Amino acid sequence: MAKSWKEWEKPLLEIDEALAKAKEIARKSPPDEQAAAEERIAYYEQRRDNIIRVMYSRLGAWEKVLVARAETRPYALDYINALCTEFVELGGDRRYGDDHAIVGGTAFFNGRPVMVVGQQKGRNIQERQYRNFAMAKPEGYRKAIRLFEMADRFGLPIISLVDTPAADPGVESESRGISEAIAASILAMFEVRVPSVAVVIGEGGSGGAIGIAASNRVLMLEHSVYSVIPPEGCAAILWRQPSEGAKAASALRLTAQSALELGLIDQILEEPFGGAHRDWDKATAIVGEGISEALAGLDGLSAEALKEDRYQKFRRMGKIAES
Amino acid sequence: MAKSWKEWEKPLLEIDEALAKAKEIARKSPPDEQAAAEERIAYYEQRRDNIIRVMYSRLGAWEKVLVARAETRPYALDYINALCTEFVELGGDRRYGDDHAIVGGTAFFNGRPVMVVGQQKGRNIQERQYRNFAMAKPEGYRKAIRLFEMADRFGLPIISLVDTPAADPGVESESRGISEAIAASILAMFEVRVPSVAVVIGEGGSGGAIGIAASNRVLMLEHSVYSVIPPEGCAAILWRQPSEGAKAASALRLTAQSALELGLIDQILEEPFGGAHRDWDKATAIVGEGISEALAGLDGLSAEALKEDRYQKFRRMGKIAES
Amino acid sequence: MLGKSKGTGLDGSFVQCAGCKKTLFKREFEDNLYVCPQCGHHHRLTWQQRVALTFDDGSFQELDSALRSGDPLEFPEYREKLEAAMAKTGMNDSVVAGVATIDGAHVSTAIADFSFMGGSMGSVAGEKITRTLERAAEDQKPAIIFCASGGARMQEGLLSLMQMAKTTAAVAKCREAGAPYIAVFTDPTMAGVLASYASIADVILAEPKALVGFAGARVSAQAQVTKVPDDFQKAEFGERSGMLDKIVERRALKQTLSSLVRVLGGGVR
Amino acid sequence: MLGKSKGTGLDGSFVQCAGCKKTLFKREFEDNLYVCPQCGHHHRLTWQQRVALTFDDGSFQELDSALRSGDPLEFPEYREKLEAAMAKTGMNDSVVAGVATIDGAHVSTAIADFSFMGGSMGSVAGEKITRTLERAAEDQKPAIIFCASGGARMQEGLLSLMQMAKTTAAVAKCREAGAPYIAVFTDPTMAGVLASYASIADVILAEPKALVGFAGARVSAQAQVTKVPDDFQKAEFGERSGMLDKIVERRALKQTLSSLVRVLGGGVR
Ligand SMILES: [Zn+2]
Ligand SMILES: [Zn+2]
Repeated sequence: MAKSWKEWEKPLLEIDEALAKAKEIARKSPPDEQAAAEERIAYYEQRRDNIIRVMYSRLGAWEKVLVARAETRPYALDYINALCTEFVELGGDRRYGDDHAIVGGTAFFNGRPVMVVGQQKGRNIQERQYRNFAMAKPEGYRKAIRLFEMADRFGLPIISLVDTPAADPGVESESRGISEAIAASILAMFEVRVPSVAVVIGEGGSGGAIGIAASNRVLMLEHSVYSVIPPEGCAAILWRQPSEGAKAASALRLTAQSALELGLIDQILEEPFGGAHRDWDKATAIVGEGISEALAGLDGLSAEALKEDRYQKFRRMGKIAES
Repeated sequence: MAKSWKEWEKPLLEIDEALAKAKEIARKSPPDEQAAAEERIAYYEQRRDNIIRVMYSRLGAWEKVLVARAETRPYALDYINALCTEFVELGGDRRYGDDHAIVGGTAFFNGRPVMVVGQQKGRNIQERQYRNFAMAKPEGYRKAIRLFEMADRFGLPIISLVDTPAADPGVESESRGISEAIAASILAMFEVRVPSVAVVIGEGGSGGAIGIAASNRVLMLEHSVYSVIPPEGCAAILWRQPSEGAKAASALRLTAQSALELGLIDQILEEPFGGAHRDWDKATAIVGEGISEALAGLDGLSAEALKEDRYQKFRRMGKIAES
Repeated sequence: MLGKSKGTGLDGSFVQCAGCKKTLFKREFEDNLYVCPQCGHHHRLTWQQRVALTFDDGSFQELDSALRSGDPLEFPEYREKLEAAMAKTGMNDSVVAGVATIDGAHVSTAIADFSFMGGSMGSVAGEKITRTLERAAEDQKPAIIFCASGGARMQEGLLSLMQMAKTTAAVAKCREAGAPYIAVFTDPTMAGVLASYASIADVILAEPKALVGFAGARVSAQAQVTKVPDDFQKAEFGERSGMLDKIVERRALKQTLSSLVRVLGGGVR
Repeated sequence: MLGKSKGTGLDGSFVQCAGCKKTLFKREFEDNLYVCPQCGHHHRLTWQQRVALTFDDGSFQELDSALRSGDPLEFPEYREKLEAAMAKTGMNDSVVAGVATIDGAHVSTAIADFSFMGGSMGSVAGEKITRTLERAAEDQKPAIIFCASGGARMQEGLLSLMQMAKTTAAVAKCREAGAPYIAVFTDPTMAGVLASYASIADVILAEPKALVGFAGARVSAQAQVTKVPDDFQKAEFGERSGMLDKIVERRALKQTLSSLVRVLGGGVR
């Protein structure tokens, strides 16, 4: 079982490389060798597609974790930029600071005014630090609350893009009330009188995720994950071995497919062939369509109906036996 | 013109001392000298009352400032303890900290459940530091907001006791948004659907004061002051001399009497003979009665009527000419 | 949990304080509401002890007692752990819900008991908390919830996480209905419980030195090089950080709750 | 204010930047919206310049222009100062109010001009801000307020302080009516203005390096020994502290305001 994304993706990267080389050769080949070059390219492409088919047709829970965390996947701002026009990023919690792990602002989505909030990862070391690995601090959730309330005031649907390993667990976050901030953000999401849609685009990491995901509709990308605890953390507690993450991932049932079976999400958005990271254009379009449809399904509901829909949706969650 | 409270109060303190001595002598005198001793006491008491009458009948604006700041005056908690039962102090802004410059909590006032909020000065160096000289930081106003909102939720009348030189002007307060906190607190006071009464019991220091004083009824103790800027600060700006505080106090018209004339407060609560600081029992009783009457005057008003009353009250404030 | 009975000749008439480790007279310890007379350590209570110390005698009526977990994920060893916890505690899950009176005033209440799987919140605990808050909202009476939990229950996976949303939604219902909600943080109040219904109560009281925090102390310390205060993740730290209203000694808790219930429940809307 | 005209042979065709002190071509400076092309310093604008840069040509209609102060306290030298300010600026007080369109969308607006007694807020400024917000609430259209003020106007004493409450009450009216309110902090936005209607706008934009603070920098520094950051009380400090949404360069301000007006004004309630 692959421990890391790199290890797991290796066969695919190798074929990608071979394919790139074949294309380079084709570019440099004289006209009379073009046919052979093209053939070679076609061969590699077919092999690549076969590999993808094999790898992605039997993704275990742990592989889903790896894919969901892949650094090549589109992040929140990639979706926002692809799907929205006139995005005006709004910042600040009006209390303490501005948290770059959560981005948000107003925009037009399909020409309709909306409020977008998302957890934002970084692609390189500087960005990752700037974004704190998408682990939001209290001020991030308080910014989100402010935007949710603004959306409520002006009748803007709320779109949440969920992608965080967890909320920030540091001492400073604790001292400024990370727990209160998450709880208050969930509360605000239940109190708004506007439609809300959340999409788990990568990692749905426990309290950090639900803090912006208590929405009327919750969608998950096919290879995203959603979990009460990071599998490594679960393994550390249960078996005192963080390395047993794969075992824990499977026990936790953290895949989109399990979440749907358990009745905890509304829909799975199928990713492009080979995953969202292999085709951003398609991935963003798919997410856009998912949000569109979800919003359309909420159109015409009154403020009260939207609130009640949200309440009943989460009210039902849980599996209980009576003795 | 007296520069300080000590200097100004000196004649009175001297007679208080003489009176105390006379009483001590009387206590030790044999029976046959009692009559003479009593006479001496009566003499001093009369002299003291004359002095008080003279001093307090012609209090200028600056003397009002001195009296309002007197360290012997009852402070917010003194009023709360005298007027309320079952006071449960509530703390924390749920954001950053708990500010001891503002105290607040639930209690019964005349047997009626209420929310009380007040600025609290300290009587000695330790207390003054603990209370930050009643100069509230952002977390103080955010605690107040939380209590105002709680009062709103549960239908509790709000009693504010105003006594601050100013909001805390430090770098930390600035960085956590002291301006926002004050503004948001005023906003919250306009949004609540319950009756509210504010009493300026000492110093009503500019933004720091109005932050908890946007109430349906605003009362001032006879010798309290209410000002847009501390007179020393005004003098420093206008005449580059903080020592010209007396001149500025008079120009600023910061007395309760001026505030009433300008239509900015509802009522002046007459202080006991010689000021609130000379008779706490009477002072607290007078304030209690003032609050009682003010609340009674608001009884039966609907939530909307209370909000509108508050809006119209402050809406009218201002003196404008049309050209 | 409770100071352990110390096997002495006086058959259980002594206990050892979990705080200062001193040996105490059991009778004196109980009379002192399970607070060490030496060091003030507030020992954890069973839900029955909490009921006895808080509510009017005989007023507590348990509700929803039949709810039990169904091991929805077939999580390794979960069933065994549940059965062991049931056998040990006589409870069906970590939270007991019901109604009671306090100085005559009716309240809806829930009490978490740490001795059942660390007070963890799965579907059953979440459901009971939700019903407790819904009852308060419906009857417009105050809710009092005693928290004691390590957090969400891992073994029910995402179902447990969703209890955070569900219970928080129920708090929203309470707010809308104007029903006061008072939370009491007892040792420990952590993670998924703290980050949901616990932290957004109208009034939050805490017992002295109760552990109150989001992340395990180890995680927090790893995550940052910041100096960690001595009382980090203690109620005292939470109070200083503005996250709760008041630390109340156990002896004063009933009176404080009683005042709050009568004041917050006595307003005019 | 604006870069000063420099007396050269080219009769006023050069100005000096108030930031870097460099000499600039007046034409280039104006074309650059009074932002120094060398150092980026955003010079203060008169209200007329602000109107020209923000609203659709000819769409601004001034309202409430007849309001003027009556010197209610007979404050020393106030009348003289007012008259001097009127003569200098041609304004009746520090705020100009009206209605306008931005990319065709109707807004209620007020613009403070620092050149009139430091943009200070007395009864007249407070009244105009209040009416601006009331108009927005009544017509359910967005309000845009450009702030530029040293704070409350001392010379009207407690009346000025009460403008803080009055204007804040008007913000409450806007919120209730669902009318968006956008504030723009320009240099400087201070004290009684910052601590009332300015800080509680739905969206707050700021011009780069605008002074934004509660207390005079001297007071703040005296009050504490804390190290003062280099950009203390600058818009950048405010942004980092979470007190405003976005610092926007003047060249992008109209477009940003236009987007916000259309988004916030275009929701469905
Ligand atoms: Zn002990
Ligand atoms: Zn320059």
